[in-house]
Amino acid sequence: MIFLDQIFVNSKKAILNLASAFLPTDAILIVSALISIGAIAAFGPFTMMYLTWFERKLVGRIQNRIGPNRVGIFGLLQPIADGIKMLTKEDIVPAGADKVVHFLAPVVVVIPALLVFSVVPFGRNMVAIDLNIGLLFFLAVSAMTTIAIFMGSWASRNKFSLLGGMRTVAQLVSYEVPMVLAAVPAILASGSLSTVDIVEAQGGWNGLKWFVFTPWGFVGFLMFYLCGVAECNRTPFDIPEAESEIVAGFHTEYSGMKFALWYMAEFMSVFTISALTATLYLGGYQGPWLPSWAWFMIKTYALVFVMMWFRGTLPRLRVDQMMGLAWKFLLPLTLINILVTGLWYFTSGLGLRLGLSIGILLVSSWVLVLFNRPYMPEKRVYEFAE
Amino acid sequence: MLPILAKLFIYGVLFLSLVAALGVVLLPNIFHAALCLVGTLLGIAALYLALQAEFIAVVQVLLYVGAVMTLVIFAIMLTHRIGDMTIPQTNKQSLPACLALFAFVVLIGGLLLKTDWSILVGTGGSVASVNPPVDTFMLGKALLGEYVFPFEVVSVILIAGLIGAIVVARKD
Amino acid sequence: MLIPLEHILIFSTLLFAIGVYGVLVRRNVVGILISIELILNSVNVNLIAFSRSNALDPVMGQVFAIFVITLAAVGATVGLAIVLALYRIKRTVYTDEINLLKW
Amino acid sequence: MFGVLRGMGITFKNFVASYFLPRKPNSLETGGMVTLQYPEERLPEKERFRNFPFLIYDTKPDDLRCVACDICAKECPPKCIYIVRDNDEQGRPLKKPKVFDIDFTVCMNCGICEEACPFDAIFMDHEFEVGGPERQQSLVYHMDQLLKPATHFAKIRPTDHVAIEEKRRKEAEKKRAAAQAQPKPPEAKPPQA
Repeated sequence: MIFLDQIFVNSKKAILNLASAFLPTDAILIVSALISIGAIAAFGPFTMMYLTWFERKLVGRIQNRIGPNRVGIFGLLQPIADGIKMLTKEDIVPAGADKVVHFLAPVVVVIPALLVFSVVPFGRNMVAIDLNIGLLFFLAVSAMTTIAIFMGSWASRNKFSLLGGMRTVAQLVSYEVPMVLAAVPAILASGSLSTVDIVEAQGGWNGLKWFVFTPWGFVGFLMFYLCGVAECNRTPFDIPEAESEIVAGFHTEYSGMKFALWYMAEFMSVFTISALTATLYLGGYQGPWLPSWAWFMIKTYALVFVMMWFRGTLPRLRVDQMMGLAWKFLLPLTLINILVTGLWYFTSGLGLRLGLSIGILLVSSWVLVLFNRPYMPEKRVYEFAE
Repeated sequence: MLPILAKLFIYGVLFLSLVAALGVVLLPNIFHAALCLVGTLLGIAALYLALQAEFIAVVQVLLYVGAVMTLVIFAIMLTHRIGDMTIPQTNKQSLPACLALFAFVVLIGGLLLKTDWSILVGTGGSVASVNPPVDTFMLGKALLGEYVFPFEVVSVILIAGLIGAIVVARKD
Repeated sequence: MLIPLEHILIFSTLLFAIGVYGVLVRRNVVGILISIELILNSVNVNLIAFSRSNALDPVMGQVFAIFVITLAAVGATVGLAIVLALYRIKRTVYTDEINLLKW
Repeated sequence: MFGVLRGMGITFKNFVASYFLPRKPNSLETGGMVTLQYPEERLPEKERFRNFPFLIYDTKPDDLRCVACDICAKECPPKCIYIVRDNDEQGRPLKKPKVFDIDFTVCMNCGICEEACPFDAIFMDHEFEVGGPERQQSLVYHMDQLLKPATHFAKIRPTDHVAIEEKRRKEAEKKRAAAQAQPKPPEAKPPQA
């Protein structure tokens, strides 16, 4: 099992030994970095392509239709067909747009999506860079997508994309705060910001001591995942690119390869958000029997499945509901969750711990739900109509 | 061979940041100026990474690029009128400002290059010896240990600023 | 320290000079606020450079840098709130058109 | 909150069940997989489905029912029918069109020509896969392309075919009866002219 577990790491070491025969030692460092970068640069777009296929098949099956199955055996070549279509489509730039920013926006949106891969621990010692501020790096880099999306919407000089841009900034900023706070319990429990340490901290009970099995971990997992869904503008929160209301939101004026870049950024952030949620709360690559990277892939793709399952089921939130949920429900609940994590670590005895934390969490979420009663105008009384 | 590459990279980043800073000041289109500022901030964050101050680099990207620049862009969007392109963006006092600042830079630059920084530390060597890099653990302990009072005062200022901004910008 | 201290200090002086030039020359209030951000950043560069070159207690340098960042954020928030209120009343953002103390 | 979970449960059941549902081609009733592999599997067209018109002839392409009365050309809203009456050797007009063109790029399949035609000569076809390399020339159908046998009509529209044959047979008998009833009056008039 160890052999299978470390298969990628050993293969990289083998390549390095091979290269060290004729390269000076400095060059070895560069070669090893290049191998990791190459792996990520290949894995990123590849997983994006097959996530689009996976999503179309899944949402199709939910709606009693089969989904793409004509290109290739089970429609497996459909992403390649989409890619070619995107490449050959004419790239229209609106006359009023300011060219530089219009061209720059898709590039700037893909950079953070790819940067985040460097921090994700794919398997035991299979992380590109083990930054000791890994998680913070992820949050900082995903904050840059707000600027990129806004550049795209402002530069295309189009009412709909400007509307989309305004909604995106409102949504991303207001969901970033609860996201950071939802990640804090995992940091408290593992005592370090580095993603690898967080996963190692969930290693007990031969790989099953995940944070999600503790009450605060479960709440933190739900919060982080919900904010993650909002961060990449996915279904219950896809107000910025709502096809029915504002044509296509911020990427209305993009076609051809630029639109493909927007699409790639969105799907890569779907993957990285699920990967991070799995790392933080579902014990990243920790698991009893299978090799570490297999566990990581199973958990991540399970979370991606749930995100796409949302897309097949849930209707879109109104803007005020979306903002209300972020500020009036998620934020207070994550703060209380941090309090409960602290309590969890400073009280001894399982019964007291469980009772206390579950009690606080249930009461607080019930009170918050009470406070957030949606405003229902009272029914109008028609004196003369009856 | 690696340190030379790293030096080249850092000097390149510094030069690009200066060019972006000039862009912030000189570009007529205010939105492009804001984007150049984002470029400068990222360049400075790269400089912090070179100085092994990772936490500050990440906080800078998270706070400045994530929050402050979003705010600035919102303000630009709400106050931008299409007619703004034609109005000259700089007032008449650019020449005196240039001269004064040039004198300032020459003065301070000369001062910087002349002083021998090793005096500060009292040890020999041309370059001041180096402190160990500060990792987030030490920073956290300091923020809540030795500097807990300024930490609380800053949070009070933040709340005051928040409420002040809401009251000022509210449309009553 | 990959690069000598002087070069970083010169870089921050230049940044400071550009920021001050921006404040003096720009007519658009948001432009002035952006230049102030530039000045604050140059101060931060100095702080971090000195905190690394043991002229300063390393932790103090970084703690001050954090405080500078947060206060710059507060400054920007309140400044932009004033700009919005100003724009709503006077419909203009240009400093030389705002020359009455009371209107 | 629990409404969301119930909704998710339904879609998940739907997703899992979709692998066990029978694949019925025309599965318009609920439950079956609705996907139809178009070129291979096709939904049978409804009888009254109408697409581009066609001219009908009984036995040979020459004795077509159309008498070039030009009513359908006048009635056609987008004016996409063009008829030229045929003349015999002495130049007298014949009851047959020499040229009968329909421009398929203009025709909007409304079926008004079919209703307007008093001689049941033009009907709407079921054949919709019509294409051409150029924009106009190949899509202006001439008479020879439009002519189709009555058997084709019977195949695609059985009930209409029976009704029309019934009507035509009754008319033929009425005309034959009228012809036998008063063969004399026409000879009486010519001597005075």
